[in-house]
Amino acid sequence: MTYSSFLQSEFLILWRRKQDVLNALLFFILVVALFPIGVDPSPAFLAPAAGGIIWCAAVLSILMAIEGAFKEDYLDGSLEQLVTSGLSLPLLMLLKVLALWGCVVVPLLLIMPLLSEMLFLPSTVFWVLILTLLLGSPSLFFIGLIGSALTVSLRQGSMLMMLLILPFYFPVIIFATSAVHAAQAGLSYSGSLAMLLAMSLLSLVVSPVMTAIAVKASVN
Amino acid sequence: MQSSASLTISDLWIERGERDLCRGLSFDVRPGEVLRILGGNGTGKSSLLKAIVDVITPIEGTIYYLGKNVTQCRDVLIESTLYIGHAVGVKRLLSVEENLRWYCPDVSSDELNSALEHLGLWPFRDTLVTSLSAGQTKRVALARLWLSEKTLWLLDEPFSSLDAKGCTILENRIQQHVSLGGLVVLTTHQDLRLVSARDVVLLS
Amino acid sequence: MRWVWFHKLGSPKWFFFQSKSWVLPLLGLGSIGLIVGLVWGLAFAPADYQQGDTFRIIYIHVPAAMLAQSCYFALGAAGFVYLVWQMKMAPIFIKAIAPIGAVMALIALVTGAIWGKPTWGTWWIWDARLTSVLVLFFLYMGIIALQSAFDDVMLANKATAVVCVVGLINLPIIKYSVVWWNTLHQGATFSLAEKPAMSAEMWLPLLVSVVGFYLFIAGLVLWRMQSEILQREHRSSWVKKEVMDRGL
Amino acid sequence: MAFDTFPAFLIMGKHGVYVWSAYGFSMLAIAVLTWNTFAHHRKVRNTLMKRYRMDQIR
Repeated sequence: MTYSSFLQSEFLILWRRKQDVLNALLFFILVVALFPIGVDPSPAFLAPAAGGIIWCAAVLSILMAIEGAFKEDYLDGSLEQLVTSGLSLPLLMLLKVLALWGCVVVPLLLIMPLLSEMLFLPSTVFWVLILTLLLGSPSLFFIGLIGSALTVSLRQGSMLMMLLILPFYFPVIIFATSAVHAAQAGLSYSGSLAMLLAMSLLSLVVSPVMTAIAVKASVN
Repeated sequence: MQSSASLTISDLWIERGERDLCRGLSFDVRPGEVLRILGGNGTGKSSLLKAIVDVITPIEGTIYYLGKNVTQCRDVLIESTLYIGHAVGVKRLLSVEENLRWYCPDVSSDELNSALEHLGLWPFRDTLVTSLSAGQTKRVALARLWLSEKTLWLLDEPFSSLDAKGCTILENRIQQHVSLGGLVVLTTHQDLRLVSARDVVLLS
Repeated sequence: MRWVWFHKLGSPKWFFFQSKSWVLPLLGLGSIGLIVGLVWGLAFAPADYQQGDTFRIIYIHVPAAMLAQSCYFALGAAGFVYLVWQMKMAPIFIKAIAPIGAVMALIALVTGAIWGKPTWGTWWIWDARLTSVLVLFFLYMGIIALQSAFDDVMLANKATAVVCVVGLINLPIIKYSVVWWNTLHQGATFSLAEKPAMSAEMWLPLLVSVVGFYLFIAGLVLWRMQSEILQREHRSSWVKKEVMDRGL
Repeated sequence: MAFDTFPAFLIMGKHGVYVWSAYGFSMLAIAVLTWNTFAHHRKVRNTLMKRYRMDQIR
């Protein structure tokens, strides 16, 4: 096994499981649609809340996508093969996150124009929202993958994984939505974006190592 | 392949949950030798293999490979080891050929094709593993034995779900490997017909 | 030579017999401190000129909130020690302290809410302090749930240690983000426990009560660790001797 | 003493309900925690003792 063959097969499998990604997207749109239906469909409510609604829905659907990231590999024994491949496990985990991130976030960004129209998000703020997603979502994936690796050997692990991981998502949601809010109010939002980037970089350093430890513990 | 390779396990102690699986277990495998690990269910045969490749951390014990103590740093050992566990590590959503490319990306197509033909997988090379039978899936995993040039083979129940023909093919391959100076450690309940093996029995 | 204590600390047997005689004194001293501090605060400290007698909740709210945080730092440190040195005592410590931290966070939350009612007019307010304690409470619950989800002890140890370390790294970020979010949303609210220049009559009982809380909790942690050590080491001969000698 | 009479101490200028419920809850929580610690320790010792006795008989 080499790093490139690993990455290639990851992409191939994600491509063959495109239905899962599609489901996550549909779930995302449905959650967003809950707010106008459940709370208030008027632009007066939706426009200021749009950033928050989109982010909360995005976090939930990303969690759904991450939750099963290791399940198949664990059951068919390929996780064991990764551990005994002689390649660096943290690096493999990093590649896995990158592949997953690309396959989930790109479609998410593609339907963003539609959703921002549905929620009356001002077009000037749209690009700020896209930026927050680009800068903030890597850290969601990095942190989430730790939880996914930890609970992979449990039969009912998904609920536990969400309970475990969601608190760590609070800062990302806070900074992302506040950047959108600041942009809407015409204030400077670069500070929040910088924080998002910093969190993504920090989790980039910490998460592969922790995920590797979790994977090694799970396969035994 | 290193023809002078040797693996020595001394005083190994593995624990699983609350139970001791083996304590004070010692054995060695010399080049050209097949070691068969016997023992009833739950005596720790699989765990022993996993402990050698560092998937399980033993409580005590030393592992020597090529005469060097590799207990702390298994890199040398893992580099020349081919491990096929109970779950064989074949991805369901990849085709047979893609699975082998995933594991051994560097082999030429000729080698790949001849291995597939040898194992009777040639007609299925583009089929997704999901739609193969258990025995065929096992064959896909075992195809690695033809494609990679590792010295030490650790095989957990390699004969399970193989038919008689498959067993013969596999035994021949094992025989060929050890005659070139390779090491094989395997767990099985089955009698080996073509290969002469030394037995290590684990007691509960 | 300097690291001998560290290695000894890693030995459950050594720890068990060392800590055995500490439990009762710690619990005793702790409860004395608690009673003195609380009675002093309840009955003898002067009422606050702004909040009146409600402010007496501080003597229980602040120690609990402090402990909830300290326990989390201790968890993170123990997780780190376990991941790096595989020290056997670390997971035992984590197991013992996690529920205590959760209870402390719960006390801080409930007393904070009760304090909020007469002060702000509502039971709950998305105050930075309350929100971050709420997150802390969730983190504790997650760790406890994770720990009890595994049958395999080694796996449970590793998994909780990983979460503790990740949590420790994230805790400052969570706190900072919540404070920042809070000021963004509602401007500077009146915050609990941040009284400008408390008089000595007010903070002395607080000090006593904080010390009392810490001692008492330390005793509890040691006690819980003792049960955990006995359970985990039940196959060794010294545990058998210890249990059989004590009788039922 | 910050209060003149005992009823005043209990009522605390109409804040008594809050103060006493906060203290009550906290004390209850700590008591439960302590009891749980004690009970668990006793349970561990008892189970272990039973197990050792069983082993001796066998």
